[in-house]
Formats: sequence, structure tokens, C-alpha cells
Amino acid sequence: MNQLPAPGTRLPVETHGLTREQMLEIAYYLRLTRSLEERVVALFRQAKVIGGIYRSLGQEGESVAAAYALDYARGDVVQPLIRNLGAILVAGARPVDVLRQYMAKGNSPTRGRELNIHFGHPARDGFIGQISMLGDMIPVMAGIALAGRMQKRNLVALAFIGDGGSSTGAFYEGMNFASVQKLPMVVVLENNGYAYSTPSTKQTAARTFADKAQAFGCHGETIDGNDVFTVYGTVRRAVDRARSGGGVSLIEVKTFRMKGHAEHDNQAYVPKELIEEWSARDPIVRYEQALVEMGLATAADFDAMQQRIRRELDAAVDEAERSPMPDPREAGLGLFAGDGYWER
Amino acid sequence: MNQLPAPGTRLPVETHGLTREQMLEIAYYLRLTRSLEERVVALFRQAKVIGGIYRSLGQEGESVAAAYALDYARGDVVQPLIRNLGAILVAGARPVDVLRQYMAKGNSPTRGRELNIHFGHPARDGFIGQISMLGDMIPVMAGIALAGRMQKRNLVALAFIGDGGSSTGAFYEGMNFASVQKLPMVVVLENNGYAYSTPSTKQTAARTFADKAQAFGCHGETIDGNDVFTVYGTVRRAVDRARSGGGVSLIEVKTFRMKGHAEHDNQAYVPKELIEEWSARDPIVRYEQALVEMGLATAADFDAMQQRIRRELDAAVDEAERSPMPDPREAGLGLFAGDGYWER
Amino acid sequence: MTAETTYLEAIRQAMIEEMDRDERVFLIGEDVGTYGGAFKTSAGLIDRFGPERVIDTPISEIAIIGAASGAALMGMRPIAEMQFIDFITCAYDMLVNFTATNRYLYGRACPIVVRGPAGGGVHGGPFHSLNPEAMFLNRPGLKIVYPATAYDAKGLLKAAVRDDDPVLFIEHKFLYRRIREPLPSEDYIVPIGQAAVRRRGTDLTIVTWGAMVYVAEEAADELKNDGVSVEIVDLRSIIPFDEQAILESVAKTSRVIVLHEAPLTGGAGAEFAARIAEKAFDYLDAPVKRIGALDVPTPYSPPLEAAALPDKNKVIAAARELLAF
Amino acid sequence: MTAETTYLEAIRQAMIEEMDRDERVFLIGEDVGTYGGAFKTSAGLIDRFGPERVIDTPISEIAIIGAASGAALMGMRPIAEMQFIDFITCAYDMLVNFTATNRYLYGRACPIVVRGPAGGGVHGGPFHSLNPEAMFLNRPGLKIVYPATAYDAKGLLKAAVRDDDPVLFIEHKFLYRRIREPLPSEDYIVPIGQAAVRRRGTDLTIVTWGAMVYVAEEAADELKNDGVSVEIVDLRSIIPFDEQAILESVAKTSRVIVLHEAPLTGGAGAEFAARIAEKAFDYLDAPVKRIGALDVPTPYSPPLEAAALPDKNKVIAAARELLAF
Ligand SMILES: Cc1ncc(C[n+]2csc(CCOP(=O)(O)OP(=O)(O)O)c2C)c(N)n1
Ligand SMILES: Cc1ncc(C[n+]2csc(CCOP(=O)(O)OP(=O)(O)O)c2C)c(N)n1
Ligand SMILES: [Mg+2]
Ligand SMILES: [Mg+2]
Repeated sequence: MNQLPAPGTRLPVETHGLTREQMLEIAYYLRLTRSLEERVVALFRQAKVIGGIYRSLGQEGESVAAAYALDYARGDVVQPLIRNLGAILVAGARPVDVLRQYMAKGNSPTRGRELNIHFGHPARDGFIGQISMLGDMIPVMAGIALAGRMQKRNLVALAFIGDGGSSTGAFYEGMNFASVQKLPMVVVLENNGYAYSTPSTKQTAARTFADKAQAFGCHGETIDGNDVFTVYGTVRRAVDRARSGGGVSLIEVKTFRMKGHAEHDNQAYVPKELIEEWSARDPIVRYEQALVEMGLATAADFDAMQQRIRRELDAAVDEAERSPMPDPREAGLGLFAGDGYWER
Repeated sequence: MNQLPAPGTRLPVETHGLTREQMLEIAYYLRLTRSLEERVVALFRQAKVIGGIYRSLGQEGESVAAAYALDYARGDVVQPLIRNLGAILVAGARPVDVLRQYMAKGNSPTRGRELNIHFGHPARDGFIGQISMLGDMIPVMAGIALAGRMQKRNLVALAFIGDGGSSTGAFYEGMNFASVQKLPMVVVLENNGYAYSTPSTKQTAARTFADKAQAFGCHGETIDGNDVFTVYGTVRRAVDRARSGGGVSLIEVKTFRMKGHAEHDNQAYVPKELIEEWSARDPIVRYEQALVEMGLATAADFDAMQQRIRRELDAAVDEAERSPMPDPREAGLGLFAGDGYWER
Repeated sequence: MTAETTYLEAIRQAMIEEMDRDERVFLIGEDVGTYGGAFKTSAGLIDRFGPERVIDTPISEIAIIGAASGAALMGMRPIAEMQFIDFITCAYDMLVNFTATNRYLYGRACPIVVRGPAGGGVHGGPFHSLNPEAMFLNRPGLKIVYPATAYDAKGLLKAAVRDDDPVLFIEHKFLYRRIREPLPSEDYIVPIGQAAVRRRGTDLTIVTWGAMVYVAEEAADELKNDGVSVEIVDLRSIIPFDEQAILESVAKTSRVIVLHEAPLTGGAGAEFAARIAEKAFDYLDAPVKRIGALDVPTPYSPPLEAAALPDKNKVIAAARELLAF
Repeated sequence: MTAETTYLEAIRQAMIEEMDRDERVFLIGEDVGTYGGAFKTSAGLIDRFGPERVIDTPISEIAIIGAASGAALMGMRPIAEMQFIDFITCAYDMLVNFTATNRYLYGRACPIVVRGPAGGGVHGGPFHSLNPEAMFLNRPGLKIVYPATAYDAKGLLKAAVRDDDPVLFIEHKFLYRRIREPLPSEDYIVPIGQAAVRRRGTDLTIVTWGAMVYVAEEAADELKNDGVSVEIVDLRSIIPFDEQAILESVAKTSRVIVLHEAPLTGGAGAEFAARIAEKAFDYLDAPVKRIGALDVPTPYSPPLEAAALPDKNKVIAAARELLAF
């Protein structure tokens, strides 16, 4: 397993061909993700969010950086888990739609039928939300990659899976099939230490999660998930490899879930030291520091960025709050084609 | 991957502490397996077998040798696939019961409810037949190993899985769980080249099937499945390791399915050369030659053994043929406890 | 009209014609390519369409259904074969939770066809004899069809491939090579959701589908000798089902048997019987009678299997009971 | 009698008492140990019984059900938790094909209990609101219970643990902390297969179970104001079910509503309605009316969920229709 840098270590920064503009765009998505999530938390506390919320605090780096390695104009598709808000923002999801989803509004992308970031259409939006059954999206993403190849679209499918989700039979069958077919697929395995209360050590006895690649004969590696540049560079290489016929990659990003499984979980089962240790590795702080140190941005730039985000989110929250709840008379519609519900 | 010996290669024979008596017993089970199967084929041709037959020709060596590594008196349990007739004979299954199963007789172990070697009770018989859904027995065997540990019985569970069956989610979940729990379990993965018509290369892109062990963090190795001594020795070491708390082993035995998937399949899809190549590696011929060369047995001994087997099987066939078909009035009984059906 | 065509060949032709017609259609499953399928249902397809459109997979039902579904979201029209329909249980989660919910939850079309051999009577034992329809009835989003004739097998499979929603296409393996009929040489479909009245009668309706249509026919033949005129409604589609055809028949005959091959309890027949009992209450001169298999896994040995599955005699006995009511 | 005990606490107590009583009983599932279960149903169990008998697993439902079943064959009495009952779909194959068939096919006892939170009304969305009973009705070999009260939850769980066959124990998560009652301090069980008449009445029977018992009660209260006397039969066990209790009630009232929370089509109610329509034909003064959810995955947003699920008003409307028949 790759050694993680001790907190505070200075590493020479490899920027993987990113332009300054791109680096700032990444910075924007990182802050947008964190800020949007804070808005969701605030709305949750006001009881305006229906159901639970699942934070990505401390994991925004890998979410954003991995998704940023795709080329959506070419038809690439990313499949987020519940904590990959950052990934769908990069792919083009609008904050107002995310908020409407969380608030169960009638004009949310799923029209109030599904929760949080479980939405998106692979061919139209460049992303597809998961269903709750962990692991199921891996075979589905293999199918998306397969269709892309059949349609000669040369697209890449990027799937996220958790350390917990990687124990499912669905994950295994999908990875194995994709590898046999050498499909253009990249899987980012987020090892954030826990699956709900279950530590990764109880999830598998494999030496690393990347070792699971050996079962599929696909590329596998473990990287620091809180280092935006490393994640971007590694996933980008995997995407390029996938696009040029090199098959599947399984990339374990080591990161940490800084909050409980959901808002109600105070994660008493997580040793305090671990949380402190990982606090010092905050991916956004690290990334912004690097930009500052490279002379690519100043504190003032980030302040301005935050102002812009605040304005955008004010507007988004406002619009989401003013959105109507669904019409109960429509609850029975749109199960099959033909009743015109989804064409309205 | 371990290199297989070229046909005809002479290897120094390591007998893994087997006594002459044991070696002859193994020889007996090898011939018994092949002969019993031939009887089943003959009965099939006479339309006395109901349903299909699935040959283990060329695979008897690993079936028998692996099962011989267990200690049934201690409560060890073996779980055969459809082609592991040899394994259950070693565990104590009676030929007459096997024949009754194939002939769907009312006094077969499943009383005509299930097919061929799908029978046995882990706690009573030392073996448990599979259900048809490939992979499902791996979690079940993990549970058997788990119960053994809870009951402080220090038993070992030995499961077979095919190259094809190893692509199932059930296999993966069971292996992963067993490895996390460090259960006393040994899994023999029979890589016999094909799953029905599908070659192993289309089954997985993994370098070897033993590499799948990496996904579980368990012991993995690949061996020559047509060398009885190697299989016995390797499985025996794995069994000892399992019994002494060393956890799970995944042992890939390289062998070959010398007949089609079932009797109706002429395996036109298998290159002739492969069949010829593997014919020269017949496990029984090799094993007996080794015994002769070591001066442990003579051709006359094997002849005598074959006579004995012929007599035993004559009697078994006779008894099976004379056994009654099930009573149709009992078709609805014995679904739940309490109607006394299984106590009769 | 073409030559006499078996039920199996009708399915094969439907796949070939649909793949010829629409390059988005492809076949995926275990041994469907080189081998042409365990029952040879896809014999020759790989030669015609190549391994890109006839995909041999690992033994991974979850991956088969999942990958087919993912491809369907992208605009493809996959046909996913289960080597035996029993193995759809291994991908149950994927099919009911992912595939079937795409439109209702997300407004996405996921037009896959899942097909495979079902049904008993061939001594296949408990894991190769399943009639799976009822397992999916309470999980909305999947259409289910179960043809009884070669004509319907071809027409329904073509309709399923062209349908914009996922369809479970159930083939009865007992019928594969046992029935045959000449088929139209021109392209046709059998619309999903329409029953077929197999035999017109006035005294009693048998609502059934799949191989049980023939059991109903046998029973009807024998009852005819007693002067009883039986109407047989072959549902063909289980979801959506042709409620109107059922009710029309019952309104005429006032007596009805619902017959299926799956176990009685919780079988799809319960749904039809409950509907009839509610909506045709005023027409009924006798209780709605259901006939299904015994409530056990299908046993393997011929005498047990025969005892477990419905047969002509059980239907005749039930009919007499109803007529005497 | 003990203090007021919630439905959730009743389940917890049943597990503790059964594990105290019989060392063959153990609990296996995701987050059941250290965390005490996603709903805290097993809080404190790991401290009392240790990690050997309260096993935290990987996210592997197939392994959970498979391992529990294997252990059961060896004489253990596992309780397997699904974090939400929806996830039993992931182990559907294992449960229906392996676990449920052990006795009928092989004469083996496989006494596991599968339990977990089910049901809607808490805005859990399509994958955390399932009522799973109908999915298993046509696959023989599994018993199914669905308690509506704290008393029944405890008594049925104990009966399930002691049962020699596999039992699916369905818990309604809406009831977890919303209902409470004092429970007997001595050991008791509620026998599997026996219904409970929750309210005696003469004009109309409502056959129901799970959280719908309370919807039936609300409707009955309101109907009482109109002078309508409603009898409520809480089935408690779905397989085997108490046919006698149903028929006795219907014989008395001659009018019956079958009410469940799962979607209408193919719901377990179809089975009960079909039985009633057949066996109580002569008693019925009106058609058997079924009420279930809309035939859609349970939508998440409160107005949609409310519209999809059955409620008091739908029951009252159906009752009035039947009474006017
Ligand atoms: C098949 C399945 N089983 C159980 C669950 C319940 N569940 C939801 S999230 C979760 C933990 C997920 O852990 P991980 O995959 O590591 O993702 P993380 O929450 O750490 O991001 C569990 C057990 C589920 N959603 N799907
Ligand atoms: C889950 C599942 N899918 C499909 C099948 C159908 N099937 C029966 S045997 C077989 C091939 C098995 O190949 P392998 O595991 O390599 O064993 P072998 O026949 O070579 O001994 C298949 C596909 C099955 N039994 N179970
Ligand atoms: Mg995690
Ligand atoms: Mg094989």
C-alpha cells in the first residue's frame, strides 16, 4: 500500500498538465461541494430536507478530481455514490436540482420520487445516480461502457464504489465481466475507513482494496485520496488507458469519512485520533495551499470564489425553497411508457 | 501459474506421508469413481437414468485426492459439485445411493426429489451436495465452518467450485466473508478449461484463478490437478492450516473436462489437440503407474481391485434397479417439520 | 406462410429478424454465442452477427442483467438470456430494484428483454423447472409475457424487443420442440397485454397461460364428450394482463377456473382470481376455482413431478365441481 | 407485566432472551455488533454475548443468508439481520433456492430467522420502504410473519427462533418507536400461523397485518360513528396463514376488505382474497375488496408516498362501497 504522507509533509507538486484555469475550476468545485453540503445541513436542521443526509466532508477532493478527469463532451459518464456530490457538480449537475432532490420537490430531476443525488441520465447528463443497493451500479456501468463501445462513441465510464460496497457480489460480477470484455471503465474505490460502523478491516482481509484488481486481471493501485493532484493524475491516466483500449482500472483512494454515516450517527465507534489525524489532511486546504505556494492563486482569489459560490447558492436555495411539492394525483403515473407523464 | 509437466515427464514422487494402505485406498476410490460413472452411463443409455449426466472423466484424481485430505471422523465436511462423485465416495456415500439418485428412486437419499449427487447432510454424512445455482455453496460452507468453530468442533469445510462458478457473486461474498472470519475452509477451484462451452479465458481475465485469493487475502496457489499426490499434499497442508487457525485457502487445480458438459454435448468447441494432450495426463493412469514404479502395487493388484469393484457395483446396480419409484401421494409432504414425513 | 416452425425456432427467428432490423438489438448470456445456447435457441446467431452482438459472458447473472440494463439506458435493445429462467433469482435484486424502476423513479427508458427456458414436465428437478411469473408480480415496472404457441412466441418476442420498457419473456421448455405451426412470412408482432381466446365455449371459462393451455385443451376435449362447452382464455401477457378479455368470458360463462403451472399459493392465479371475484361478482354462479402445482419445489422423480403439477384430471375434476355447484 | 415496551425493544428483548436461553442462537448482519444495528435493535447485545455470537459482517447479503443457513444445518439457530428488508432481494436466490428447500428436497432442517425493518410511511424512498411478503409467497419452504404489536413482535420472534424451519420475520419500521405496551414478564411465544382478532364486529371484516392494522383501526373508529361495526383480523402470519380465522369472520360479516401496504397487484392480499372468494362464496354478500398501495415503487416525497400507500380514507370508501352493495 502506498504510504500516506505524514500531516504537514511538503511534496513536490506534479500538476498533470492541468492549466491554471482548470486548477482554479477544480478549486471552485471543491468549495462549491463543501458549501452546498453545508446548505443542505442547514436546511436539514430547519427540517426542510426530507430523509437523511450523508456527508462527503473530507472526501470532496477525490470526488471532484476523479470526475474532472472525464471528458463529458465526448460522452463520458460518471456514477456517484451518495457521498460523491462533487462528482456530479463537475459533470454539470445544478445545485438547485440537488437541493430540490433533498427537499423532495415536484420539479426535482426525479420529480420527488427518489432521494438526494440518486438522479441523472447517462446519455443526457453525463452522470447516473446509484440505486441504494450497493454494488449494483458496477454491472450497470459496465453496460454503459459496453454500449459506448458498440456505438463507437469511445466514451469512458467512471464508477465510484465504497470499501463497504466492494464486498458485494454485484461489484465482483461487474468488475469481472468488464475486465473480460476489456471495457473502457475506471472504478474509484473510496476507502474512507468505514462502512457505516464497520471498519475496513472487517470488510475484507485483502492486503489492500486495490489487490482486488488481481481477481479481475485489471489494473489496480492505491493512492492518497486527499491529494487532489494525485487523484486527478491517476484517474486521468486510467481514463486515457481505458479510452485507448487498455481496459479496466481499479483505483483505491485512501481517504476518511469525517462525519458519521449519516447525520444521526455521531460515530462514537471511530477513534478520536483517527479523526484528528485526517483533519490535518483536509483535501481542500491542501489543494488551495498548493495553488498558493505555486503562485497560482491568492487568499483573495479564494475569497472572491467563495463570494461567488455564496451568491449562486443563495439563489439556488431560494429557487429550491420556492419550488412546489409534487402533485399527489400523479403518484400512479409514469411506470411504463405511454401515459405521457415523463413527456410533460 | 505453475507449469504443468509435459506429458510423460517423470517426476520424483512425494507421497506426503500416505501409508501404502492409504495409497491403495485412494487407488480404489479412483477406480470406483470411474467405474461407477461408467455404470451410470450404461444405465443412461438404457434410459434408466432420469435427466442428464455430467462426467468427471479425467478429473477423478483431484476429486478423490482432495476429499481424502479430510478427517471425517472429526466432523470435516466436503461439498461436491456435480462432477465430484469421487469426493463423496471418499466421504462415505454408497454407490447404491448414488445410483438411486440418478434413477430417481423413492428410497434414494432425497427420496426422488433431487437429482444425481445433490444430497447429503453435513453433520450426518460428512458431505453436502450442491444446489444448482453455482456459487451458492461457498457462503453455505462458510456457515458450516463457522458453526464448527462456534461448536468448538475444530472441523474443516472443503468446498469445490468450478472455473465457471467462480464468476458468481455468491462465490465472492462467501470467500470474502470466510477470509475476514479466518474460517477453517479450503476451496478447491477446478479449472477444467471450460464452463459448459465457455473457455476459462472468457470466464475471467485474472492471470490465474488462484490470483483471486488476493481479493480475499487468503492463501492461493495453482497446482496440477491430474497429479493425485500433489493434490492430496497441497489440500492436506491447507486443511492442516485451516484446522490450526490459519484461515482460508483457494487452491486452483488445473485439470480438464474430458467429456462434454453433459452427455448430449459432443464438445465440438474444444480443440482436438487439447483433448489429446490431456488424455495423456489421465490422473488414474499416472497414479497407478507411480504406485507400480514405487513397488507398492502390481498390475495384478489393480485387476483384483477392479474385480472387487465390479462385484460391488453389480450388487449396487441390482439393488438400485430393484428399488421402488416414489409414491406420488407423498409429493406434497415434508415441506415443513411436523407432518412426520422425514421421520418415516 | 412459412414451413412448420417449432416454438424454439420461432424464438430464434424473432431474435434474428429483430437483430437484422435494428442494430441496437444484441444478445447477451452464458453460452449463447459459440455454442448457440444450451437449448440451441441462438444457434447460428454468432456467425451472422459476430461476437460483438452475441456475447458469451462469465457465469454472472447479476452482470448480465446489469450490463444489459446499462446498455439499454444508452439506447441499446439488449436481449439477456438466462440459461434457465431459474437463474434469474440470482439477479433478482438487479432486475426488480434497478431495471424495473428506471422509468418510474428517474424517467429513464430501460428496454431490455430477459428471456429463458421455464417450466416443468421434463424431470429437470427443483432448479430447472421454475415458473417465475409470480415472483415479479408485486414489484412494479416489469412486463411479463408467457407464450403458449410458436406464433405467439415469435410475435411476443418481437413486441418485447420493440417495447420501451423491460420485459420478462418466459419460454416453456416443454414446448420448445413439441409444438410447431406455419408462421406468416411477413413481419408481425403480438401486442403485449392481449389475451387470445383459444377455444370458444359457453359453460365454463379456463383462464390460463404457457404450457397449461394444452392441459386445458385436453380437459376441454374430454368435457366436450360430457356436453360441456369450455372457453379457454390464454392470457399470453401476465403484466399487463387483459382484464377485459377475462371479464368478458366470465360474463358469458359464469363459471371460471384459473389454471397455472406454478405452485398454487401466491401464484399469479391468485391475482386473476381475486380480480374476477371482485369485478365479476354478479356474474359468477360458482366460486372461482384455482388450480396450480402443489406448494412445494418441483420434485425431480417423474411420479412426484406428475403428482405435483396440474394435469387434465385435476382440471376436469374442478370443472365438474363448478358445474355441479 | 413489565414496563411499557416499544415494538423495537420487544424485538431486542426477544433476541436477548433467546440467546440467553439457547447458546445455539446467534445474530449475524451488518453493523449489528459494535453499533447495535442501524435502528439500535441489537444495542448492547455484543457486550452481553461477545463478537462470536453477534457478528458484524461485510456488506454481503448473500454471505449473510448463506452462512446463517450453513450454520443452521449444523444445528445452530442463527438470526440474520438485513439492515433494511429491501436488501433481502440481494440474497433472494440463496433464500428461496437454498434455505427454503432444505427440508423438502433433502430432509435437512435449516432453522434460520431472517429479520429486518420493512414498510413505508417514513419517507425512506423506493429502496427503504419495501413490504417483501409477496415476493416469497410462491416459493415454498419459508414461513413469513409480520407482527403489528410489541407483544406479537416479541412472541413471534421467539417462536420463529424456536421454529424448526426458516422464518422471514418482517418488522415495520414505522412502528419501532411509535407503539408500546406492557409485556408479560414471563417467557411467552405467539404461535406462528394464528391470526388475532383485534376488534370484534358484525358488519364487515378487514383482513390485514403489519402497520395496516392501525389504518384499519382508524377506519373502524370512524365507521363506528356511522353505526358500522367492523371486525379486524390481524393475520400476523402470512405463511402459514390462519384460513380458519378469516373464514369464520367472513361467515359472520359477509363483507370483507383485504388490506395491505404492498402494491395491490400480486400482493399477498390476492391470495387471501382468492381463498375467501372460493371458500366463502356462499357467505359473501358483496365482492371481496382489496386495498393495497398503487402499483409503483414507493415514492419518496411525502405527498406522493401518502398518495401511493393505503390510508384510512381509502378503507372507509371501500367499506361504504361494500355496505352499499
Ligand atoms: C446491498 C446493500 N446492503 C446494505 C446497505 C445499507 N448501507 C447503506 S450505506 C452502507 C455503508 C456503505 O459503506 P461504504 O460502501 O464504505 O460507503 P461509505 O458510506 O463509507 O461512503 C450500508 C451498509 C445497502 N445500501 N446496500
Ligand atoms: C448461477 C448459475 N448460472 C448458470 C448455471 C447453468 N450452468 C450449469 S453448469 C454450468 C457450467 C459450469 O462450469 P464450471 O463451473 O466451470 O464447472 P464444470 O462444468 O466445468 O465442472 C452452467 C453455466 C448454473 N447452474 N448456475
Ligand atoms: Mg466506506
Ligand atoms: Mg469448468
